[in-house]
Amino acid sequence: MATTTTAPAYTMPRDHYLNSSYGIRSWLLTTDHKRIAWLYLAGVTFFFTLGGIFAAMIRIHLLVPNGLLVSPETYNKLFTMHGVAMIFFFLIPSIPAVLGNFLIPLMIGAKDVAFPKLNLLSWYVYITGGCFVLYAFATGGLDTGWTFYTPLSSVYSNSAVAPAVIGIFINGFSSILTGINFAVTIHTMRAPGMTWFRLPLFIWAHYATSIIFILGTPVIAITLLLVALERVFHLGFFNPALGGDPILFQHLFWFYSHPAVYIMILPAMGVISEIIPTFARKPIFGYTFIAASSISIAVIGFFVWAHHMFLTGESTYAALAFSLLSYLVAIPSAVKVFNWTATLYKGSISYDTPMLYALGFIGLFLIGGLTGLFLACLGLDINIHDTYFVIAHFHYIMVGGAIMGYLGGLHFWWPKITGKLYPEFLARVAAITLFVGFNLTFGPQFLLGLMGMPRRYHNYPPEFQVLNVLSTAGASILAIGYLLPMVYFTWSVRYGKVAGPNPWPATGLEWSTDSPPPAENFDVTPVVDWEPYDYKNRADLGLGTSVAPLAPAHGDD
Amino acid sequence: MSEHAEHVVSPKIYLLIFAALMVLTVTTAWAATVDLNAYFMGLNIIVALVIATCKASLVVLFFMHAYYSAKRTKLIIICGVFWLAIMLFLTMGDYATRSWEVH
Amino acid sequence: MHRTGELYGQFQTLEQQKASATLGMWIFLATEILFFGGLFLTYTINRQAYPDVFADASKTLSLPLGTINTLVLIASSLTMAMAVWSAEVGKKKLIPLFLVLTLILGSIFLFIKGIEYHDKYVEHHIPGLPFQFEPGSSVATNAHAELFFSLYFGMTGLHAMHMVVGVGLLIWLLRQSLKGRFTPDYNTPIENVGLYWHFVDIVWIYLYPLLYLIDRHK
Amino acid sequence: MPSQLPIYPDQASNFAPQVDTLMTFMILVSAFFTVAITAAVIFFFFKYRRKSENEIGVPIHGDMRLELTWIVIPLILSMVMFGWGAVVYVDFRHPPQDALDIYVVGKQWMWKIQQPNGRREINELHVPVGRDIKLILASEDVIHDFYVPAFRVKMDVVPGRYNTMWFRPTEPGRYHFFCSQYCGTNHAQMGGWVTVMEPADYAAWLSSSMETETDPILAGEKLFSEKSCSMCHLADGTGRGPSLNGIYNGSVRLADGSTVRADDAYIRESMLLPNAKIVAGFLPIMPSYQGQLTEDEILSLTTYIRSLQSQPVPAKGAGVIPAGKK
Repeated sequence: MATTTTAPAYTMPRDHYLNSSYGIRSWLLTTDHKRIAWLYLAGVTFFFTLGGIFAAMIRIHLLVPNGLLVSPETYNKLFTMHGVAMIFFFLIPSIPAVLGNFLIPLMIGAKDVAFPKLNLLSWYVYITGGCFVLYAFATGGLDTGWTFYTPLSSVYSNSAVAPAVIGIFINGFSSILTGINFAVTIHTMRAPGMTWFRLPLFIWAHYATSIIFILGTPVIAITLLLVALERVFHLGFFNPALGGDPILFQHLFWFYSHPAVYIMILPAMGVISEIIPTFARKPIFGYTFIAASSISIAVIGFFVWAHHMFLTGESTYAALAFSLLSYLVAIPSAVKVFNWTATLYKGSISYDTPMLYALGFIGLFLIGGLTGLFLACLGLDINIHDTYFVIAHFHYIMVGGAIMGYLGGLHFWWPKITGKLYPEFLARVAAITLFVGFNLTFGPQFLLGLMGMPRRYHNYPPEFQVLNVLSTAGASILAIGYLLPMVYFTWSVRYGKVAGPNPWPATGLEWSTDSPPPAENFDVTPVVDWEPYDYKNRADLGLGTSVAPLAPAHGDD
Repeated sequence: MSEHAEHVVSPKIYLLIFAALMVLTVTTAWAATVDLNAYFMGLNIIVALVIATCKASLVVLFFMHAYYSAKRTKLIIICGVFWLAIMLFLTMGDYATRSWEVH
Repeated sequence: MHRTGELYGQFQTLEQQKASATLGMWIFLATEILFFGGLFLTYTINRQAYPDVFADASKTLSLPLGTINTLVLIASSLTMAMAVWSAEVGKKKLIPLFLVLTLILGSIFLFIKGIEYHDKYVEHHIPGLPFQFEPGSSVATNAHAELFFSLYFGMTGLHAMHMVVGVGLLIWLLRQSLKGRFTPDYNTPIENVGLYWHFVDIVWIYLYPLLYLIDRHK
Repeated sequence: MPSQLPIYPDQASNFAPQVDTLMTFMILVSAFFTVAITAAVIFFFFKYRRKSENEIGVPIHGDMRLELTWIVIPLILSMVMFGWGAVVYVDFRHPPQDALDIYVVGKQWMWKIQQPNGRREINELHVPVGRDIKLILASEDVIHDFYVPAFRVKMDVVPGRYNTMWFRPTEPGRYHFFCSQYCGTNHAQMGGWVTVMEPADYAAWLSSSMETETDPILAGEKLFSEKSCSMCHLADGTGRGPSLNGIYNGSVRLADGSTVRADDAYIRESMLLPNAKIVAGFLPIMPSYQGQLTEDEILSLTTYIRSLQSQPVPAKGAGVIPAGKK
């Protein structure tokens, strides 16, 4: 692989945000968005590891039809806690709160987010919510499923539901505050010349994500609060025995929790939209379409929630409407995939690790997205709803999509965040391992679903065993794929080669400052006079001078 | 930014709005004691909500200065209300159309 | 955003700082709409299911107290708006006066709310405690009435909590204004607390007819 | 353990071929796009690999015609998917009128099933081949879901209401059914077998000796007096409530002038929320039995009321609109 042969020897900048002050207080009381990103990185890595351990136990348990490891109660707790840890405390904050926090001010040329103290407060709120949930896990666990369907959660479950839902309620405010902060920052903090249509697509994606944070999260917060009240005071909002309506709970729950899927995938799409033009060294194909598709996903995403409820007994008319609307939200996602693919055309493509993740993302997201069409299809949903098909589908979106995006982004910006390079060969190995392991784990689950294996089963009829064993085998490969980056990232902080300000090189503003950036981000306020992802007119990148472009800059051949 | 110079609303307008709000409050309390449902089923609640919306609009537009605010502010208000409407009406749509089913 | 009108490090200009604070407040209020929205939806679906019991239960609320509270809260919105106006035109002495008036009206509202809650307690209309809607009412009617009161306490309770937060903010503003911190150039805190206070007022404007005024004619 | 991995399980209902054909269509469309895009990505990946350190790509910014193409074509395809799926679903949600009604009550963690003649079974469902079967689903506690993979159909079983589903078995045999909505600790054990029988075998099985359980008609009759229903709903129509003779599945005129069919859902609602639909000529005086009847008891009462279907309808004070009257 013939990249990076004669990199000039860089030295670390003298002053940067990591050495601007020392001591635990300087981290826990920091208002620097870059350090807060590290705090979040610690938090989400913890919950990812926790959720990963639960997942590993689930897969080992399912090796044999009668279950290998644990009792039914424990199994139910494992998948519930896996879901809660992964969704509310890893996936939702992962890209926005880590990469978004670090990058949004840098990308738009600001010194910080609009409300730095609020930003720190968000982290503490997140940790507080996390503590409640960990308390629930430790004292009695949680066995309601991450969906908290009533009246199971509000009446029948014997586990620690109340602290868990209160933890998620609290955590919601972290999302809300982050959303407000990002939206305001993107509106008011842009550097001179950074017009809306010069914004990196990562910013557009986060703007769209903020819309969901702001307008969706409050609903789940109040809903879970009602569940807690119902459970503690024996009220009847969602309990049919007291006149309440369990389907109303599902409406309220999915009003947020379906758009929440877009909270997970939109930022990942933003990451991919940065990586692909950088490693193809050309402007992204159809910038406005990708930007607009982010916004339309965020908006249309709010009109589709009841496709989770086709078989609850909602009215046929509602089911028809929600199915139709669900198909509409697929279009902007398709537009993105086509545009990314088209961007590769006549590019100058390198095989660096972030690019491997990006291409892996396209493949996995494609499968995840297309199988979403199966589930939105009313006639198929009556068969595959609540089977392993659903499990496979959303893991393709959330693990194949969101986590590939998250890891791709971490690899892409790691040199900016730490100033160091990770070992490239190892990183490529990890990327490929992840891709293979992922497909082995979740590919068989599609077949399990088609064969009729329902989800959340701690044991199963013997005809499902072969595929379950295959899936568990894949999971062990997947686990190696996750452990590798944890190891070499940690190693690289200390021993990695110094990266220099712009190792790839990339065109974004964040690459025009030092790596790691100074505490104030930029020594002088940057003025933007170039279009996004423009390699041709960027003499400062030192590219393309010796090699003439292959063809005139025109669009349609 | 489209944030233009601040518009100071005079106390006279405030007093006027306040008076209107008082009148509307008394009106809605009185309207509830009249059987409007006799004319049209559900008219009572419709009248109550229309009056409430008038009052809320007055507060938003004048007390909260939305009338004089930047487009961006108006957009946020519209979004908030619109999203609430999505939630209310799509959910109520499910409930309302259940009785249309032919079994 | 506190102490003085100084420029914070992350901003380039005071205008940018003010625009950010205002925008942030409005977006926060948008989240609040959806926050209360979940309760309004729960209310709507349940009222649709049990219209008669909801009407009967609503009639046990005190119409005079509810109406007086509505008027009190609207009056407090007026005084709040006047406090903002005083800051905008630089009448430094008037700011604390109007803030105190707002504070008093807000406290009256909470006091009356407390009386109402106490009445409900006496009548055994508090869900979760031993609940009896009317002597001899059937199990189902009791349950549906309890639903109404769960929503009543949920909605007015959440609203009252917002009021309490508002009162706290007013006290803080009052201290700042007594120190003469607010000028025509720097009054974002008053303005933003004002926005919050008016929003809480609007929530009540809807709660009042939905909870107190169900079919009063019957 | 079977040696082969079938993608589809047995097809044993009218819906199975429909669902599978639709599934095959979806798989083909998806496979086409997956292969096409993956091939394009891999091809570009190698064709346009970076040739020299300083090389940059050709700055192509976009193309309106292409964008419109890949908006419009997926839109058309997805509308086809929607329409096709909708046809199957609407059919599934509307059981045929003359279907065989079987009651299914889910409770943590078992299924109680009652055949049309009152015969009861647990975690077993016997049905005749070739006949439309309508399941009336109720839950005693949490949400369950009745799922028969070989029939390709499922429906949630939601407490506090009846849901219905239907199918027409096409192949005799024994097939798994599962609970597919997570319902607590032993969710995975909450399954059983559907036995599809030849109609003659089914009829013979149905009339074979009842299991030890009490006859639901008798149980319903007992409840009918225990819960004081019989105090008002006098058979001769002279009570404070309408006579229930012949009311089951008959038309009922309501106080507001409309008519409804007294199906299971209506009878259930009349017990739980009696004031929702008042029979014309009667006062809204019946107390609600919500929270005082289990699904099992509601079912027994319904079965009893159903057994009154053939009883003589009094001329006055009947719930049902007597035959011949409009």
